[in-house]
Amino acid sequence: MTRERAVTLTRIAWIAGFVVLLEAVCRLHLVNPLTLIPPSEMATTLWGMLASGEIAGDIARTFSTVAIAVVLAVAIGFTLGVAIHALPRVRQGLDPLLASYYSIPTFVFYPLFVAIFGLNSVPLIVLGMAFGVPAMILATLNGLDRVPRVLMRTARSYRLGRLATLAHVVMPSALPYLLTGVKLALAYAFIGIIAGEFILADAGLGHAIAYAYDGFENRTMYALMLFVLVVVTGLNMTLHAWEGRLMRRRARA
Amino acid sequence: MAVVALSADPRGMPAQTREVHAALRGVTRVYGRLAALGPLDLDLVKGEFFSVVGPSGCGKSTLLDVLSGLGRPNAGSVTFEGAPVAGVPDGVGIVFQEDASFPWLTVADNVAFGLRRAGTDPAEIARRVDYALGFMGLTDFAGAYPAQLSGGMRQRVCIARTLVTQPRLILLDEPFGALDQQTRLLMGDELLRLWRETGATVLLITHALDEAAMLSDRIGVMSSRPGRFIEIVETGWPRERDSRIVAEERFGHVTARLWSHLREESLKAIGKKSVP
Amino acid sequence: MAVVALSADPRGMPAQTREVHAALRGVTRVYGRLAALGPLDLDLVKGEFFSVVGPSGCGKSTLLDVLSGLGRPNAGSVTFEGAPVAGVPDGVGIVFQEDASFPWLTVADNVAFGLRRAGTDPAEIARRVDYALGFMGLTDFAGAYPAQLSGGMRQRVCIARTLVTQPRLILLDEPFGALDQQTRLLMGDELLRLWRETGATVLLITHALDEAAMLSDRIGVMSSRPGRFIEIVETGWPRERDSRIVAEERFGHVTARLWSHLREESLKAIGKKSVP
Amino acid sequence: EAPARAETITVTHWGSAFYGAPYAVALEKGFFKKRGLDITGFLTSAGGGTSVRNTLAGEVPFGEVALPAAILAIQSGQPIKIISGGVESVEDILWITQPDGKVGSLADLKGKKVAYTAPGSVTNMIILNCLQKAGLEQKDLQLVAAGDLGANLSAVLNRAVDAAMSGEPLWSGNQGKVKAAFWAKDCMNPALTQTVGITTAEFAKTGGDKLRALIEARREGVAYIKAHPDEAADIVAKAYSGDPKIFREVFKHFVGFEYFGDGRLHYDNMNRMLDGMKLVGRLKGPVEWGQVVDTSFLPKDLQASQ
Amino acid sequence: MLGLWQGLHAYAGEAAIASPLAAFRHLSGLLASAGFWSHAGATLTAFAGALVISALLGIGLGLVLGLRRFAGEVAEPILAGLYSIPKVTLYPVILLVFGLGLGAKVAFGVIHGVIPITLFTLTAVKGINPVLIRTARAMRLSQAATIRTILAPAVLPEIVTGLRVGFSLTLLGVLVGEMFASQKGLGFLIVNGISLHNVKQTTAVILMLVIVAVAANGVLLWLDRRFIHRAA
Ligand SMILES: Nc1ncnc2c1ncn2[C@@H]1O[C@H](COP(=O)(O)OP(=O)(O)OP(=O)(O)O)[C@@H](O)[C@H]1O
Ligand SMILES: Nc1ncnc2c1ncn2[C@@H]1O[C@H](COP(=O)(O)OP(=O)(O)OP(=O)(O)O)[C@@H](O)[C@H]1O
Ligand SMILES: [Mg+2]
Ligand SMILES: [Mg+2]
Repeated sequence: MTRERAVTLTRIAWIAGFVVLLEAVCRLHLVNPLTLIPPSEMATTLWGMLASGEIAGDIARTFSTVAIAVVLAVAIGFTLGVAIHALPRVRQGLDPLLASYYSIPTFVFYPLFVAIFGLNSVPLIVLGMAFGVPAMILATLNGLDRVPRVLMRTARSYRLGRLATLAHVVMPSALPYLLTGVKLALAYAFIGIIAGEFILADAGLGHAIAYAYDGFENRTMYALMLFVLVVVTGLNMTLHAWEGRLMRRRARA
Repeated sequence: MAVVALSADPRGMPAQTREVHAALRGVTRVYGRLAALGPLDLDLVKGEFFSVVGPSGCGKSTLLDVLSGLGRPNAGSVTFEGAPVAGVPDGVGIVFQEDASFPWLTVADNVAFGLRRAGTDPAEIARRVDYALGFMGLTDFAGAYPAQLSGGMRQRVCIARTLVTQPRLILLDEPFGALDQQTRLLMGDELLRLWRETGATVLLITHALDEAAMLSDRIGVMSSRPGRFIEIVETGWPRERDSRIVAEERFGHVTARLWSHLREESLKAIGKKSVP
Repeated sequence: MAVVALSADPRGMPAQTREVHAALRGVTRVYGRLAALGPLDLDLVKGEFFSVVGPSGCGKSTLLDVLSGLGRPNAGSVTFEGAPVAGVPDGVGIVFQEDASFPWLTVADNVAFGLRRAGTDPAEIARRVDYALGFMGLTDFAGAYPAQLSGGMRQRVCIARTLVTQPRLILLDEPFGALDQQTRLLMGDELLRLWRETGATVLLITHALDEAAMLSDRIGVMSSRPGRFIEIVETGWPRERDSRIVAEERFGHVTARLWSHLREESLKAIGKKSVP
Repeated sequence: EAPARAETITVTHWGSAFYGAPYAVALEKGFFKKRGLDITGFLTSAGGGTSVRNTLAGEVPFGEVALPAAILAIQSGQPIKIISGGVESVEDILWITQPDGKVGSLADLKGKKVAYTAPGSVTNMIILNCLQKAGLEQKDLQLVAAGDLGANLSAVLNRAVDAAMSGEPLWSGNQGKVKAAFWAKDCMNPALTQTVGITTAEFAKTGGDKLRALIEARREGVAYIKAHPDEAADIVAKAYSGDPKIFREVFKHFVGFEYFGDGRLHYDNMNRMLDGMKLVGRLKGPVEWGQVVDTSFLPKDLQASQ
Repeated sequence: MLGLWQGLHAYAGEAAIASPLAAFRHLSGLLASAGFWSHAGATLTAFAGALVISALLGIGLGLVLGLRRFAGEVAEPILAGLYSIPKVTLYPVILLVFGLGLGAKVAFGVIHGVIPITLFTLTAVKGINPVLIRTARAMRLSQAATIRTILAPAVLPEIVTGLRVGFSLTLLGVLVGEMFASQKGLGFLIVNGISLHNVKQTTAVILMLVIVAVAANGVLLWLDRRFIHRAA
């Protein structure tokens, strides 16, 4: 426990140190204030923007898109993962594809998505799912692979049916791995959707950043970047902590 | 149920006339081109404590698979309480060699698992789980997760989980494999107590000759693969017994007898002709 | 090197006058606030086969740690061939309880590892490795990777890897833990043969009483944590012996004696007062 | 003059729009080289702000960038100056629809779904002008930002919208697949300064000769396009990996409406852009041209611009 | 796969995605043109640099953080957090630090690729079987020898896995970098294809990238299976 606290405190100290360093570098004009502004200024600008509600619409837009993309990515990825797991041959063929998938800049398919889904927020959602689905598939496969054989045999020794086995043995056993998939799907949804908004959209946080960037409104831009950073890291840390707790509960001594 | 009268014969029936609880007849099991088991006959007598020893890879777990209905024989028949076995029959409980506790459930929830799945009345579940935890010395750990327990305690959780369903035939595949010999002997004492109290039939697979010698009414010694019974040793222990028996002379005789049978078979199994 | 004349005393010296090869004096080891070992004295006589038995968690591995120089005692002194131990001394070989084979090397390369590191002449390496593989029944697997072997075979690889360096003191921490009892007894035969041929001093940690009884000149029985020697049992076996000894009556006496010492200690260790 | 080392300048939308055509011609015809410039390539990007930033970070801080981006950068305090004019017309911009599309003219816009590139962009300004002209309010129709020209075209081809913005060379290359709905010039005076040459205040002090040479080389390129539109089209087609046939078509139009300015600053055209920026809400404050521009690098005959 | 693609083409039309045949044909045309190879070369240069830097930095950092458990525990969630940042938003900062051109492209590749490689290495070192380290001590190996003969081969499988993911993400990063600011490179060809609505060009370039990425992954997977003997 004390060690855990020491780790957390050190981590906070490092982050704080970095922020202070950044602040100092900016305040001492070691970098051009037109390119980088001090963190404190980012924070106050952000506070002002949040208080005035001027970015509430963008926040709502991005978060709802992300939420839909994550839910869909997790559901689709899990279903596909379960299906692929049942078909080892398909899986062998897909193995190198799944791993190289990440090198494809998916947003180049935007015109394709528009053609298929129309000019609305669906292409953006698809963009958000593009990396999340394979991540979830891989996580599901990983989780299913690691359901100990003896637990499956235990299920049979209790005469459980297929669904009962899935619900009471397979799912709980694979949960920590599934959670890793959810975490990745969330991160990728943010990455994909904000990148998509950055390049293509007319609303949302990504667009707001791009708009500020294009208009040389550095304070706004950095404030928004800070906001995204804090939110994404916060969500990520929360899931990380939850995952850690699950894993620790299960780690064999 | 079949009642047969036989002297100790290749099917492994005891000398007196007793009720047959489960039976294998001409059972073989083949994995691809590998003959893993049999042909083999066995009659388990109702209420007896039967152990199986044999060299590694000789087909002991395969025997348990077939007997429990987890696997099917390639030839021969398996019956439990007179009915042919297909799938794990009601009344059969299995404890596996590997740790099979569910890491996401507390000890109490683990033990209650089978009863909940079967839709037993909650009050009845609580009663039985309490009893099983007490019996296995786990009461203080009811709320703990398996990861917080030692390997031996987790194995006790699995045993308790099987016992609460009150199986009439208990199959144990090297349940104490993770324990050191001394703890294993002590756990054997618990198992004996349980066997006496429930009157269940027990089939125990083990690689520890002293464990088999101390616990069993009869011990089936298997040949190297494909496994068959070379001999069935009767110990003649009283129903009331415990690990203190290892200090006795006749205990030494039983283990020596088992070892003399197994030495050659084990040498075959590890791929050596004989120790110079 | 110290030569002492003592009857069997708390330091565990044999009745006759012999050369002390390694010695612990007043050794204790503490982990945080947990007293794991000692205070404890031990004299290992040159060329003897000494086994340590004791309940789980009593500090056996800690003893090996301290004796080998992998860990330092919190108090007391450790000497090997008359010199104080700091770090693993030259001439000491260790086999761990866990599988420590290198999965990225073939069996032959695993066995040759220590010699290559020491810069031994390649022809000499080839000769010694060949011999060690043959000795351990691994010749047919020289080109295989550990992943292709069973747990027991991997453990044999580790033993061979330690042996080829021709240590004068061999420390083994439950090296046969992964094996079933029968294979373990057979591996014990190999170990005895090796011990006879090399004249090395052997310290074997084991949880199997019959293994200790069969292999050793002397057996140290440890108390539950913090571990000390309750008694040192002398077997009086001839130097020429093998696993067939288990069929003999005096073997039963030795195990019974060990068990009577350990039953209470083991009960303490698993947290029960006594079996009802 | 001593030959300079190999250098890169910034030209916005190189390869996808024609702001770069005079530079491509100047490079091919050796107009840079003969002024001692060893220009080897053109750094490009698709965004206004990105182009300005690229210019600031480039080895030779000269760029032909979108005028609004230049103004926004200056207003936020970036140390840059506008030193020359660039493309002076939006006559090539139009809205397209499917061959059987329901938008035949401005009047048909009501209730339709209409695409443009991005909020705050030139096309945003134009479409708002068009709405004013048609007497419509924003709520009378659905305006969507679809991204760049390619995305606009595919939105029409895929029937995701009723009309979308287009321009060269997509318009000339896709005639038949789409038809014109209405043109920018139907809604407003198309004489509008789209791009300007910029440099940093620092380089303005030290790199005057180079800047003058760059502007002159571009001017010569523009003149060459006017004189030999077909050859120029071929050169640009090669540089852009485009279809020469289509490019010749395009260049014929461009010559027709004086697409490329010769470098002089047209304050009327620039002011119209300011009005547009105001219309889309992008202008932060009034602009004093005097503080923003530096005409000293223009050839003498162009310095007295309108 | 091809069937799916043809189906998409049939459904979405020429304006959205080229047919497989057209894409392959266009790709072979591209491969035959000299201009294409200068683009491919530009990407390759930046990618090679980025991959080498990502690998060295990632493996080095991963080793250090894995060996220093405390530092590793401090850093791991920070790295995971950084990994999940939408990195396009960092473009202005990258430009500030690295200037234009190759530097920025490489930097963009590195910020995409280095973290997964670090995390895989870190996890591998942290998860190394402690008895192997004890064996090294029992054999009196020096620290350098321990790292060279025990640690490195033990963590190799995970490092290869990390490199596979790092390979893909580094490539993505370089391409994204090229899309923002460049005159050359496959990323430029893609944006150019998009903005000129040259669907064939876009599809062909992406096709080539997919082929290269899948092939590279296949090779790494094969190496992995062929030469790395994991514990069963
Ligand atoms: N599913 C399987 N597919 C193929 N071969 C198998 C399978 N299960 C077991 N075998 C083989 O059948 C033989 C008997 O296996 P089994 O597990 O029954 O032996 P065992 O006596 O239980 O061994 P141990 O004492 O090591 O547990 C072994 O050679 C084993 O490798
Ligand atoms: N590195 C360590 N840090 C803290 N406690 C330790 C450490 N190593 C061992 N212990 C504790 O010291 C005690 C003795 O451990 P040790 O491993 O020596 O026992 P052992 O007799 O070898 O047990 P086993 O028979 O289970 O191998 C145990 O309670 C153990 O939990
Ligand atoms: Mg088995
Ligand atoms: Mg130990």
